[in-house]
Amino acid sequence: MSEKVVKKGNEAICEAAIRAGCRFFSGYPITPQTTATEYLSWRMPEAGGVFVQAESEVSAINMVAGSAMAGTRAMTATSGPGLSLMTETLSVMAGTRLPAVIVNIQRAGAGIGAITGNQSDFYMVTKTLGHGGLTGLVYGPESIQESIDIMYESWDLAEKYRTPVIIMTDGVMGQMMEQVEMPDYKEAPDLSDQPYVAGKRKDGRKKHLIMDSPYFGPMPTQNDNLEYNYAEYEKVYESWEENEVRYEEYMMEDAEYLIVAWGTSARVAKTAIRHLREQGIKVGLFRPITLVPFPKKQLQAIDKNKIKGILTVEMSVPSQFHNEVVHYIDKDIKVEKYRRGGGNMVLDEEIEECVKKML
Amino acid sequence: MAKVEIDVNYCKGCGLCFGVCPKNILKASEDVNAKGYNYAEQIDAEKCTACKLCAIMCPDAAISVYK
Amino acid sequence: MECIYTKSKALSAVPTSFCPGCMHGTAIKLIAEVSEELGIENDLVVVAPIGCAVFMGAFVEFDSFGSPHGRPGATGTGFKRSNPDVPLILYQGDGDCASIGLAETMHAANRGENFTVVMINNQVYGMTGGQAAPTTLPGQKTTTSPAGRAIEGTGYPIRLAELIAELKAPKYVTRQSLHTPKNVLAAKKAIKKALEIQINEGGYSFVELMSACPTNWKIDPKDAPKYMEDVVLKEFPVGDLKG
Amino acid sequence: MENTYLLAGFGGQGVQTLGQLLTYAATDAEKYATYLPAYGGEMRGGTSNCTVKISDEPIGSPAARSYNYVVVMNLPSYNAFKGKVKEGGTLFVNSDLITDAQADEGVKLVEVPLMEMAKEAGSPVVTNVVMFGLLCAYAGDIDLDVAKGTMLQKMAHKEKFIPVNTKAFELGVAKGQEAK
Repeated sequence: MSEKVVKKGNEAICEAAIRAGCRFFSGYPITPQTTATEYLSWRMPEAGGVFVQAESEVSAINMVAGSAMAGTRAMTATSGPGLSLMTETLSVMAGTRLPAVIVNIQRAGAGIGAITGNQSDFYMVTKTLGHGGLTGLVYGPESIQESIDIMYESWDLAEKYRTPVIIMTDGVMGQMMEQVEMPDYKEAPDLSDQPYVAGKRKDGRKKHLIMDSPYFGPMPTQNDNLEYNYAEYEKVYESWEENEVRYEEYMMEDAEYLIVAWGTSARVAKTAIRHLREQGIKVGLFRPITLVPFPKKQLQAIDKNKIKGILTVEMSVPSQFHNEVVHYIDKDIKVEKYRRGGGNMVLDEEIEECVKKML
Repeated sequence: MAKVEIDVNYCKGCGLCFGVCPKNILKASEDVNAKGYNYAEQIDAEKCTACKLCAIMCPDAAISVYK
Repeated sequence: MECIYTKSKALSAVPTSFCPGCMHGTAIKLIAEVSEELGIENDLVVVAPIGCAVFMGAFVEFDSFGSPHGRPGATGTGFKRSNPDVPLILYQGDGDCASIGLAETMHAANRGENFTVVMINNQVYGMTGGQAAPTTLPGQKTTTSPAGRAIEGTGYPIRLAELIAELKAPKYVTRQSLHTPKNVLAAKKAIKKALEIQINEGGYSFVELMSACPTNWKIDPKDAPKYMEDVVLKEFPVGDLKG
Repeated sequence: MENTYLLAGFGGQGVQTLGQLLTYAATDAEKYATYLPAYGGEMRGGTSNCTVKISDEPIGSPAARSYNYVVVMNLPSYNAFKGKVKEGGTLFVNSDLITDAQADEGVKLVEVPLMEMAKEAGSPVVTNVVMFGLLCAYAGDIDLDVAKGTMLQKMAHKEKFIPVNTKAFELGVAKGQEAK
């Protein structure tokens, strides 16, 4: 680990990608993502990789897929409207089981919406990647440092499970600056023998027929094989629930009230919790770090004899994360929500007020 | 001496080879192959000059030419 | 007797699933033959996107990968930039290349990506059952232009090769046809030239191949070549456009 | 101890640079700091503002409802943000552009002839360096020697800029100490 430096969120997560061995980036400028594309336009070639400014997000994600099929650690970054355009290929990548990393620097609302930070792509990314019901690993870091750390290991996970990885930051985290420590450089592995990689064929290797729909297998028909192979995919997803769930419990040991939040909302909630604790109110935070797999068991285990009330905090109107959380919470625990939309941030003072109302 | 060999399993009986044969010695068979196509067959084999035009035209790579 | 012509070893040991008289088979056969002649049959990679082109991977011995409909210009760019030494063919239909993927096609051409596009132009959407394509001829009946393609409202057939030839970056742009043995040989020469450019000096090449879709044209395969000669090639003249 | 700053002005007054300078300097002074810019779709014109937090502890929220220190460098910013000062906090106004400024009850008003001071330092563009020195001296979050070092490292890549920036910083420090 090197010394602390001050970095803008978008630049920091891109630098972490370079250090993780990413050597291909394609993107299309969109606020609040642009500083990521600008940064990698010079940083990627400097690191010996390829940068392409694509003609659209549609192209950008397809270039990433192409590079992944060349055995390269490839990524893109975008924001909501761009992610909408990418969903077709996210579906294809989930079907092909292609490892690649997509950063969604969320902005607010539907359509053009607003260009400031928000958490309103939660459903879109966690429910399924495009059409077809397949999924990928989805992370929701709360700080620039955590987004660096997650980015740094994202391809290791993507390659281990052969899956796209989505990292959900937002306009706040992308544009702000704070102190971070950058990890050392690491080498990407040689992926040329992987079944999803074409070209660089060694003597005697059989051809790779890389398809987004796994028609081949032990079954008599294509449909049966598709079903069979998707069931195999499902086992992989289920293994994530056992092995890859990540979350943080902050000041939860003696907590009587709980805030449940992710990403930027969670870090704001931490300030509120500190202030509330100073006033003698025992509040803690449960923070999902993985959005897929979602920490269902951990939420289900919240003890109704200990916790008097829960407040969910998110930057999305209508609520999304709240609805997901409520689903897993013991029905005897009262769950309230505080959320801001339209690109407005949640504020610690307002969280404090909401918690006090629950007392 | 020349001959063409038509792979009955590959031929779909499209007949694109018929019209390009300068000796007009390719035609559809009476029989059908496993897929139900009246595959192409050569008549008057002795007239074949191994010009390859039929094989070049064949979309299904069903024709081999010998000389 | 000596065998002077047979199936290329770069073709898989299964018959194609294309309809009788479909010239996808011809184009794939030519690509296989050229790969053998250039000694790249173990190196060549093909992109086989949505449309009947998607089947190609199953019928060749090359590595191949799929692409969402219209996106080979982008997937190919990502692949080739990361694997600059691997020869690459984007094997696309006209709906894929000239309609849904027009942006990807034009921008890849404009960047001068170092790969070869082979576009099969049969003037219809084949896989989905013969709907109108941007290449459909004026007055041509399809399942979505039952009264014949009307210029008013649907425009004129897009001559993609001409559009691409207008760009500065492409090194070689040509339109060939697969309707006679002579044209097939010329098409093969064009594919070979395009790959040689890609391998030797580097640069974008575009080979449009006029093909028949007898099933959706509702025409006897045997009659397709004459129709192509008399009608189709009037709208889409063959020949080199650039390079 | 955690201090919050809201810095606002028109584009070109360097408020984003000022916010970043505070963040860099706080880092050099081994404190925690966050900088959060407000951004719009337009590239030029309009007001520009950002939020800075400096703390002895890791920082949760990078934003706040109200701030210890609010700097408004033009009239639209004054109108938009004069009510954003915490009770007991301070409102700094650029008195060259904002006359008759008034602060809410419980808020201290510091009027700074920023443009005049910048000119005195030798360049009209160093208003943000003046303000940087002023805030460092006034708030006491950052050791002044450390702050000066950070400023020179970030702002004076060319030797000829060193005297102007140094003068601007020192004028700001003097004003900050006087206003305390």
